[in-house]
Amino acid sequence: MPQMTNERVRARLSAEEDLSLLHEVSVKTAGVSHLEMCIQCGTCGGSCPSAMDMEHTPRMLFAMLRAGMRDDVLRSNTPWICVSCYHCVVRCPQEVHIADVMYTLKGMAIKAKLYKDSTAPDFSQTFVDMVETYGRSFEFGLASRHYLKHFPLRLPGMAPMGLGMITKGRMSMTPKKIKRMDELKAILNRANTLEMTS
Amino acid sequence: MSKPKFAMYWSGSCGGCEIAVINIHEKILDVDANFDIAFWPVAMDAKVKDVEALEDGAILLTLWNGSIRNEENEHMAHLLRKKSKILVAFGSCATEGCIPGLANLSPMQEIFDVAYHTISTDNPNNIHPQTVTKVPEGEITIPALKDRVHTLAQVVDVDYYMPGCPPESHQIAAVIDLVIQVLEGKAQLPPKGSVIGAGNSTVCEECTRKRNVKMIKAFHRIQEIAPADPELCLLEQGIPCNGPATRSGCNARCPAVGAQCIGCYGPAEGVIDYGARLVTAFASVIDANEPEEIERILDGIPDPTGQFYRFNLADSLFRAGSSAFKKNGH
Amino acid sequence: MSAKKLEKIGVYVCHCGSNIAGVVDVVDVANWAADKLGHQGVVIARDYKFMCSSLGQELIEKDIKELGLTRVVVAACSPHLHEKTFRTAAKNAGLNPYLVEMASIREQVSWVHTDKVVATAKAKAVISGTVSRVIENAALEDLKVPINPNTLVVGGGIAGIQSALEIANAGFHVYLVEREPSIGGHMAQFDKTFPTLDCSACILTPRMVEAGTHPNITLLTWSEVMSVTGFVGSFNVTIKKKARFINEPLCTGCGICQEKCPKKVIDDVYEAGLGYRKAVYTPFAQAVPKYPVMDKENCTYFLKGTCKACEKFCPTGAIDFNQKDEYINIEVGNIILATGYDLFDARRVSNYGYGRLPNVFTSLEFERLSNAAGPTNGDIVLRDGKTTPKSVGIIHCVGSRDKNFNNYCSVICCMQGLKFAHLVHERTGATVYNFYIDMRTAYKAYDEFYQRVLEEGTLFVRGKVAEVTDAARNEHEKGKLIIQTEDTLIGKQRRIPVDMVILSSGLQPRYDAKDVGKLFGISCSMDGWFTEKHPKLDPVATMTEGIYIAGCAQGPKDIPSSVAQGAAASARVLDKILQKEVVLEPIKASINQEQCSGCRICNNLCPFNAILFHEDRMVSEINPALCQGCGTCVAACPAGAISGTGFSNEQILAQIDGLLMDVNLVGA
Amino acid sequence: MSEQFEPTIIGFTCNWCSYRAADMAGTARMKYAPNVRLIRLMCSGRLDPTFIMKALASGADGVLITGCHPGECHYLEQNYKALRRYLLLRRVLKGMGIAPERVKLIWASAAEGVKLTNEINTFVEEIRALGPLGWNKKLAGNGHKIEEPVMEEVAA
Amino acid sequence: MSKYLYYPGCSMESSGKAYGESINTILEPLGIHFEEIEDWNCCGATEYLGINLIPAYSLIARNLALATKQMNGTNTVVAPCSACYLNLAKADYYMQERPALGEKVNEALEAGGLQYTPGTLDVRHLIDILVYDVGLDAIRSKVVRPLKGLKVAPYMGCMLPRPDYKHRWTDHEHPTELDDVLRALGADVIDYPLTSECCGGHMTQIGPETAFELIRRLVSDADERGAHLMATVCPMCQMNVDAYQNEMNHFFGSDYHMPILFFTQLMGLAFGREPGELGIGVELVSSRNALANIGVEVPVTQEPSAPRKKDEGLPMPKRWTKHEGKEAVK
Repeated sequence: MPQMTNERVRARLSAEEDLSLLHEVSVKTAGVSHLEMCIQCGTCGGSCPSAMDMEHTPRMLFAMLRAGMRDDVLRSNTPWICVSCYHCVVRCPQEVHIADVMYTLKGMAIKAKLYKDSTAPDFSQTFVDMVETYGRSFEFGLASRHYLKHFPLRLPGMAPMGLGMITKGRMSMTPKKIKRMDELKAILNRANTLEMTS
Repeated sequence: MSKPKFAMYWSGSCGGCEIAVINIHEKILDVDANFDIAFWPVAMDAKVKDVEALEDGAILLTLWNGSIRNEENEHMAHLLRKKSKILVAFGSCATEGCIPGLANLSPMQEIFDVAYHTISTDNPNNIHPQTVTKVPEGEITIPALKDRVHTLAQVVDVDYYMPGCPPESHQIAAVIDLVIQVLEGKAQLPPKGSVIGAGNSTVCEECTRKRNVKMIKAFHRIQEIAPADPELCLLEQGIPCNGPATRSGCNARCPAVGAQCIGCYGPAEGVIDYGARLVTAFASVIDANEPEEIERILDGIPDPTGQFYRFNLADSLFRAGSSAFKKNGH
Repeated sequence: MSAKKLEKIGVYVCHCGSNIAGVVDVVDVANWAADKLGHQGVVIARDYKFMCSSLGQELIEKDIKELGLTRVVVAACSPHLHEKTFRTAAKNAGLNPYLVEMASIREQVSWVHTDKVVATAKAKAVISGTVSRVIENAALEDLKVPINPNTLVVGGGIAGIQSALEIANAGFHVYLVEREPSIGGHMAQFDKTFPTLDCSACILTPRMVEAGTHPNITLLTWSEVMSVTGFVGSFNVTIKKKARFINEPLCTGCGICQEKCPKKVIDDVYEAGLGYRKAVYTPFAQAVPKYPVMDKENCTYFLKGTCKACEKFCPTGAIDFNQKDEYINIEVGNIILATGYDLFDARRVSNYGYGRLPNVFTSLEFERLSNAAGPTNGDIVLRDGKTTPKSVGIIHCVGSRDKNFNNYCSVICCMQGLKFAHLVHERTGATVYNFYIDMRTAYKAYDEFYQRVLEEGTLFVRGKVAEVTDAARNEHEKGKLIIQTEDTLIGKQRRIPVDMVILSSGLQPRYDAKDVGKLFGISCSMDGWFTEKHPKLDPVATMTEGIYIAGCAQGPKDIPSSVAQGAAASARVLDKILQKEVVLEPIKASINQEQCSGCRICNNLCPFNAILFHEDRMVSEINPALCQGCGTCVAACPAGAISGTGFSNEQILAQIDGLLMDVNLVGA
Repeated sequence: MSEQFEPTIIGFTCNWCSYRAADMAGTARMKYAPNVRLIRLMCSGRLDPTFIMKALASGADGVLITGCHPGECHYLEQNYKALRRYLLLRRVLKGMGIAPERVKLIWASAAEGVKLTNEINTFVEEIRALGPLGWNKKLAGNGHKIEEPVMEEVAA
Repeated sequence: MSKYLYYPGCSMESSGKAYGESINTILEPLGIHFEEIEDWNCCGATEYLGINLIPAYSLIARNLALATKQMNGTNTVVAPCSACYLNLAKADYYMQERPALGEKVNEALEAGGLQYTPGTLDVRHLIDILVYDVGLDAIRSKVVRPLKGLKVAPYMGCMLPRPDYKHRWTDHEHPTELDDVLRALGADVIDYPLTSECCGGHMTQIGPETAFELIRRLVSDADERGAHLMATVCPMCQMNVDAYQNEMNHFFGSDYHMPILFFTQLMGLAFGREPGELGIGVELVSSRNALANIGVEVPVTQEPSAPRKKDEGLPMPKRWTKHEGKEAVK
């Protein structure tokens, strides 16, 4: 018998639309999102190089935002599949900052813990941790940690590559660290308390 | 029969006007020949009480030079008005407030401080003048300053206005001739309230510089342009020349020698606010439509208020800057 | 201000039913005016249910006659509604209409405020202002200007041809100026016209011939307007007749010169770059006039000094290499601008690959391709000139509805796309796709055509195409043009391989529209289309009296609308011609020659070139017929030498005083 | 007068855009602050700085100037002249010690009744915040000639 | 010597080492001096932005703030990595477009005693200054070993030409800057429609299937069009196309061998440097055969194999015997 998730139950009981969603996303987005200007032409979905792996095209996502389908939007894999190639951004006839909206949705999804596959969020988080400890990204640590957690099976296949990177001196096994880590930490701490609301 | 009486009085002003009158050379003799000089402190000794003693309207012609800066000026203005048939606001100070009028941009206190307590003043005992001072002999008083500088017409009824800082000597001579001709019944006085001793167009009319349609991309102070084109209209070279809005009559003296007109002859006929004319004229020929660009061009005029109201502030619609009113009311 | 004798003023306060009376205490206002504005000269103040009714008007007329009113103030609605009404009434009663002013106490008071006390007070202030103002009003006479019955039509496209014919048939003379060698415009390039699919040439050519032979039409092709001076009724226009290097009277239009000319040139005007012409050429067979033109830039003789093949073979010796440009001066009373549009340059949308991928065509190219008289005699083939496409994709909104390019809808593209689909289907049987954002098939018989094309099996994909590429991702894409788009109705990205892509390029203003606008003293919208006087109620007139617009110069539109506008514009012109003279509102500026110092501040402030400078007297003067009465120069004159009727300094300053009367009360 | 300061504002409108916008606001029964009293000009280009100074000197607390949007002037480009004069005038006012914010220029097309009413309401609040200017009172009795007709006060 | 502030970016020290090395060889001949931003930190790549806005932009802005301290004579910051370039440029742009963001970021920066006014710096990519500051002629003039006969697919990647806040590039879709540089080096540049397509970015890490498809497209099309190798301007692109090509082949059962080098490596070659100095050879998909076309000998680097410490057998577990159990009982 098919599993009935709580949200789906809730959805049936209350069909209320969350009209504040579009605005919320727009406000949380860097720059001026122009989200409300979308004319649903599909230029974004058509331009997207990774659309084939997306559950929703960006255009659909925007329509869902308008309809206030918060959970469905934040659960969609679309933002995580976005490769930020900005094709949609420059082609959008309404100048919607699509790529940045995707970043916003990722952030919201993480906070709401609504993404299905934790691979991407974790990678981002791992990356952020690295940066917050060293001030620089540390590919080896990143890759190893990440792969161990998410693609243990890929590791053998990856080994020659990783090894190649190392032997060819393209991946150092010791992280670089910036001098004034304290300064950076201070900035990031303050920043975290200032998260965008308006 | 006795000659008609002539008077000239010097109130708040620099005295240049008096010099200008002397500057008419032998013409001054005609004055003496045709008039009995009743009261002219600069030229000859006289007492106010003598004037008070005169019958009302006893003086035919009074040339009033200077602004109304203090109570005494005002008092004398009323007195001479009463005693004179024809009262002429003579020179820029009397007609429009002139340089003294610029004091209207500052609060009283500041005026005093600058006058008595700045480096330019040698005031070892730090004396600060009081209207009333007690001395062993009793109280002595000096006239109190009015809250702001007024023009003559703002305190008494004026018959004629003669602009200029100072009025050009040839214009003074002409006016004197006119009055004498009137005395001899050879001419008519112009209608009351008219401006005499000046043209009724603006300086540009007398200016010989070449003129084209104007499109100003930048304003410069004259020293920044070296040398300015001697043939071409100064304004077209971006030099803020007040000529276009300033009454003619001076033969465009300043532009003729390469300096921009600063507007001492005041507004042209029928103009209500001199500065407004310049604001609108200069702004209209700025060659830009983008606010930022326009502002950039306007930055070329560092002190617009001073530029546009150097002589006319006391007679402008605002009469003064707000700080002049700090004392009275709000 | 000055102590002149009091005017006799009548103040009339309208109730407008309850529209005003409901909020403003009209009775109180009237009494107050009679009482408190007496010192201003108000001798009578009345309130009445409907001032604009005939009874209300009679009331005013009666007072004017009996009380000898010299000024009238009507406190009612907006002057834009009834100023004319009351001024006419005053005129009937023998009072100069311009001595009547209205105080808008409905639009500006009763309708927008609720507090009765406040509203009543404001009404009083407004009336007080109007009374002070009307005292300063001057009696004005309307300006009457005779109309020259000749008309200039600029642009020989279908809109221009239509206008010219309408006026010419009504018996008045028309100068029809066209900068290309032949009239006909874009329509002459088309094969079929939607939605009826009748052959463009078949319906256009007769009109062209009629225009070319009409006794009342002077056709000036290969010509351009250089300067326009004057004003409605009497414009003076200079036209440059570019040298054709053909002696027209001698030329029979036999075409031998073109035949013999050895120089082939890509024709990027008429053939949209898809075909060739000679250096001496008539753009197309049915060209009107029949005379060819020589293209100096490409003619071997002009380039190298030798050849003259045309001259050798011309049977009538009509070739004249020494011909010079000619300047013609004409006098006209009205002008119609029908200068048309340019096609959006599809290369700007580089993701559609036009200019890089050979088999991407523009709509205009396709028109030529499908045209029986075109380079391929109507065979729809790929750029190789032989292969017939098996699949064709038609992309809508190219450069339109796109903030990166033109942010407006080009109107014709949807129907054009359908037309193309039909033609391709009919001539090649190829599979046709239409890619659209929204199908816009408004107007008569348009949607039916959409139905028909659906029926023919054209496939419609709703989605703005993202890109056209030749980068194949798999075997069946190889060697094709792949149209990548989101099919927004299934929410999936699709890659559709086709042989040919047609871009429905949008319409845009002529590259020189802004200059032309300046030349004729009319304005352009942000996008660059000529702006009409009123978007709904006056669509073919402009802000400049005597200048009208028609066709795509005013905005994107299809053939029927262009023709309709052409006719409409000529109707407006005929109406002017038949009036024999125009009445101009006497709201004008004038310069006091005594006071003017010739500083020339005002000289370039007038967009209508109404201000002229007399070098001799060193003063400026205003041509009243050219002056539109904006008052900018009045406000600018540093010497206060310029005054403006209807809105004089005295009137406005007085109005300010009046409006602030209450504020200026002692103790207020 | 109520406790709250009620500013008096003179508004100069363009016959073709903002005056019609005001008409439209009326026809649509939009409500807005009653503090603004409009004067119709043929074009914002007609606006002589003298008018603004006159209004302020004669007791207005603020002046609102409205014209057609840039590029949409009925007379092609005169609103740009208004803009230039406005920008220079503000500088002069500043020099006089008068808050330049007391004069405001806005663009409003004939279709923008809503915009106009909003702008009016905002401006009224801005002026209310600045407080009274009362230049007429400053000058009163100091020889400045303002007509003072004998009449009772009407609430503004 | 024209000076620029330099932001290398993290990969320059690891995966993109060859890029850094080759850049160093071309600076001097082209008269460029790079001054590295002192104590710069990671730009956050595309990861940071997806978590928290303000921290993400603060992280980027720290670099901008630091850079402003060093701008004597220049305000141009050069980044060789497209992702870094975009992030820096983007922060600068959005802090302007959205003042609210600018203020918050600066508030955060203050915590580190830093501050940045958007618009102060001009953020540009390496190839931008090579094409538009140095100029193609200057580059051409330094070529001693033209790359004649080397068929190169110019791969600009996506984050360089887009979103292009300051309209620096010839085109968003088919930018030609890289083509021009390569042509200046004498290479045969093929028409490569995918030049601005994406390499998969971080998807190699989080969604390999997606990434592999993107890499396949790039590689197969380049191969299809007969390219010997691809040239890139971005470490991320190089990493993905190079390091993951095998895995991609494995995934699709394909057998592509499409080397990808940094354009600066090719410049180095053309300028006469030796492969060794340019980090040629450290790519995983060897460019040996490709470069053979222009007679360049690439030093053999040993194929990756597990390094072993000592050459001896590996320890075996003790053989199992019955007694063990008994002993255990004891």
